Amino acid sequence: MRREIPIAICFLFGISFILEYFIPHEGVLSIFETIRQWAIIVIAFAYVLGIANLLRINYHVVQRKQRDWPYKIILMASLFFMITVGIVFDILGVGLGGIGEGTIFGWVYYHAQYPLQSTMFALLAFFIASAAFRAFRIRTFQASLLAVTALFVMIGRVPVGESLWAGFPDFTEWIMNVPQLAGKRAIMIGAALGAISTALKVLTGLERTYLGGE
Amino acid sequence: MIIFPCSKAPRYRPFLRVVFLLICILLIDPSWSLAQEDLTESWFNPNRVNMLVFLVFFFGVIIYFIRRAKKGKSLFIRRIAGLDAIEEAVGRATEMGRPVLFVPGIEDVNQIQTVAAMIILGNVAKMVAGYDIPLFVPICRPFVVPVAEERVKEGYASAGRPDAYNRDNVRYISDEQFAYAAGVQGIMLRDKPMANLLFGSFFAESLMLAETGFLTGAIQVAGTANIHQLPFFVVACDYTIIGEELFATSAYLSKEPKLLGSLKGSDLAKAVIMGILALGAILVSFGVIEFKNWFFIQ
Amino acid sequence: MWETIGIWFGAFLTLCIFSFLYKDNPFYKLAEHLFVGISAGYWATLEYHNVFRPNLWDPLTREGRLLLIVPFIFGLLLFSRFTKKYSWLSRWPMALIIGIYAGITIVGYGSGDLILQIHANLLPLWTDNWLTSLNNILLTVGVITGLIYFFFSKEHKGALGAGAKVGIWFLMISFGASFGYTVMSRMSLLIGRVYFLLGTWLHLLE
Amino acid sequence: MRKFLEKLERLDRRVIFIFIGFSIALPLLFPVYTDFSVTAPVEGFYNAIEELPPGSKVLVSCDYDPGSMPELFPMNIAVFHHLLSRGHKVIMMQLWATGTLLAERAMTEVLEDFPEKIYGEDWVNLGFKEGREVVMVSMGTNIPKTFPTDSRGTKVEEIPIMQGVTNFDDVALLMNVSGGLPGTKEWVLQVQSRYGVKLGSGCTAVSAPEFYPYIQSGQLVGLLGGMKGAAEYEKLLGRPGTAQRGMDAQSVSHIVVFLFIFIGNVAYFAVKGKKKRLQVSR
Repeated sequence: MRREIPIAICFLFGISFILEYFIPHEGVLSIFETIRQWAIIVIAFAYVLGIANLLRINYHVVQRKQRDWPYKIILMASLFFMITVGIVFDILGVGLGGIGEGTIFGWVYYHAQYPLQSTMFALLAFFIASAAFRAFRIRTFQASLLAVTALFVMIGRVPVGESLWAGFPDFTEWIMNVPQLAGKRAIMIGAALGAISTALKVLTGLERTYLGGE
Repeated sequence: MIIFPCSKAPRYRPFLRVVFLLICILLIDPSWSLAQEDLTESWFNPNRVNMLVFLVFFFGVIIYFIRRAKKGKSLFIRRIAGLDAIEEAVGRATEMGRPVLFVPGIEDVNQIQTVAAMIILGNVAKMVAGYDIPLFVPICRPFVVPVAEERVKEGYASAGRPDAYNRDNVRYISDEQFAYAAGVQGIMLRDKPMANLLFGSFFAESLMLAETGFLTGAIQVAGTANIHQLPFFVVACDYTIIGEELFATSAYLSKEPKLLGSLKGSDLAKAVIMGILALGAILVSFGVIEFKNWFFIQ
Repeated sequence: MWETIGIWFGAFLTLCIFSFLYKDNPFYKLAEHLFVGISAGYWATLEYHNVFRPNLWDPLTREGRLLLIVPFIFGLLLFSRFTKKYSWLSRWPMALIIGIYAGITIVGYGSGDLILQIHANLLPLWTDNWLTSLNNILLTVGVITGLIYFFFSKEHKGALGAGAKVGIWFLMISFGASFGYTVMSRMSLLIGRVYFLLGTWLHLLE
Repeated sequence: MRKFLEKLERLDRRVIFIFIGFSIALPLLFPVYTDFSVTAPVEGFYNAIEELPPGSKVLVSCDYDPGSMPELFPMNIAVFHHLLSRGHKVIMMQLWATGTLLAERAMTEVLEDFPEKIYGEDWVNLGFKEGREVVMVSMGTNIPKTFPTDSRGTKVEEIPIMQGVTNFDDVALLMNVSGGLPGTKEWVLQVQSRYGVKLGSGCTAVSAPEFYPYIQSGQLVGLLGGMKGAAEYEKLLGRPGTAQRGMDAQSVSHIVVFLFIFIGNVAYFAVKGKKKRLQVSR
């Protein structure tokens, strides 16, 4: 019982999205439309669950005074701060509450979240350069194919490549449009088959790891 | 029975109840009414018959192969060359008496790549068990820890050395991507493992790990289905298992019907697709385009 | 005034993150945790304003669309996993989400990544233009041999082995292109940050 | 020499970091503005907008966040500018929660050039919606039900621009600014191949190679790949922005990485003898 119902739910909702593709009947479509509206709501709750989980894990760390616990307090405080200025202030009608430009929420986004996140990703520029210098080794024929393509693309896609050789952009586009594309398409077809077979096993209940242990 | 996994009639009851409930609810909702204008009466979209044919065929072969595998019929899968690479790397570590490091990616335990990594981990544990060298398994997601522990324990036991299992070697490092990468890099630099095996779902940390491993002179074998990370593994590792090969490896090792069946099903589909591509290209070259047009979806 | 304070604050946080390049340190940790907290809070707030209110609460309470109670309950059931006794109930909404994504995957990948890709790859092998012919031959050979590499039911020997070998060449070229583009992407991200530090913060760029 | 090369191989990564920092900062400080040409996928993107009759409704889904902003924000601005300057109507939406304010800011910047454009008539922001692909397919049957209100809380039925917009048949073009998942791939699979909408994509350079098959198959009308794609688009529009400004730094940093790979390999093969590597053939 505890296993069958979830499997039935999984099957029903999943199959509805497949049937919807084949059946253009308006009446049927409006049933599916309702299901989609539901899905959006449940999925939104799933994200809230993720945030609740984050809080729970960090609360435990603080409670047990595990490694880096003071930082976890900062994490939770900033989370609550955003919710307070974004939701609570909005409900209470406090000035500068709510979301959007010109609110406290917006200010924190532009001047904290935005620099933080974009800098986190900018770190990767340094790491990729270091890896290029210290670990990019052309040891086999296959690696040399990879390397030569990478170098052509890297130089051919930037303005300096074009000033070295006027045909560079066209040549790079050819690499991208022919040999590169063939490789990507083979991977794409293989991956699509894999994804569909996994999804099929989930729908039919052959694959139930998502149910977890009893 | 094929579609629905409950075998005895009473077991259908909860399912039917849910269906009944859904229908009832749909009928009372005010936003939903049958009296909508512009009723498209058709019950099937004929433009999509190619999709239907494909799905029916593909579902059929997968179910067929899974059932065959369940019945114990042997399904041939070629040995993936990557397994030899793993064996050789572990062998080298045992010769030198240096540790083996296994990194199972940074995704959670319910992700298919992590599952494949766990199967390979069990196999590696079996190889390592006979020699007194440590097998380090640093982990990014808490829920992966018990599964990894179980796998390593099983591997040691099946090699007849349950005593060699050391619980401290399977450790949780951090949920944060870069903090995890830094932790694994620490192990690489401190404990100097001779074989680094990186299997699972990797993201931006892949190149950090592969680079550090390269510098410590370890033999590295990697495998991931995250295509965007493969270039970094190919250049910095000694051998790379590419994309689907990861799943084929886990199916080969585990012999589990579910995995074997869908792999064989996909293989058959691939063979058909290759045939279509070759035949279609020739037909189109001769000016016959009806065949090609059949693969268009409107 | 607040704008200026904001820019200085942003610059401070930027430098905190960059300090990781020297080594892991408390400033980096502070910034990292701040980032996780703020983005989770941001996310939660948006779910409230953009989904919970317009798609659930307002239609339910103001328009009387009672049917929406169903997804509401399903959503709440997710939280049952925080209890020991009722955690099994959270499988229902999980099953719903997973089922939907499975259905969507089957249709989307089947049409967009399989059938339409096959359709696009059925190309004439000889045409009036030699370059087009060459390209079409390369595309056909590349995709077929690439698929051979991912074919596991036969040993890669003889013709199949040769095919797989050619296939891996195409795959490697494809990885090379990805490598080049990834370098491009990462450098752009750094350009963005340096632009902020030198331009917006220090006013060194005209 | 050998010793030097060995040392080079063991170079502290922080030295490499400094090199990269300078290779970006110096060209930004002293730009030379190297010229470049426009590639076919960018032209396709540009033409798709040009060919529309004025007053067409275009849906722009801005699915990115600050993590890929340097590449995508200039594109976002350019797309809005292009659409408004051609007299089209912009319906914007987001599938990434943490990027909502960026899309809004892009529009604010563009509106400085078009003070006459009115919210609700010339453009509207439907805001963020959770559910990734589900939102996409849901819009396929009913946009007003998926987005009952805009980002400001106004009911969609009361917004002039949204009159007569029920599903994808009612928009002339779909433009996606894509930072990852969900993004262009999902739009192609769930919307383009299902409803046959014309779709253009501006994406990060990381994902651009993956989308080339979609251009060849006609599933995408055009593609802006990374900051270079954005710069080419800015050039076509004749409106230089931050992407074009960054191109010199992009050139120099690529040359530096090229040299790194070259020197690294020279050093490696010069001192290779002592390292024994794995020998497994595929």
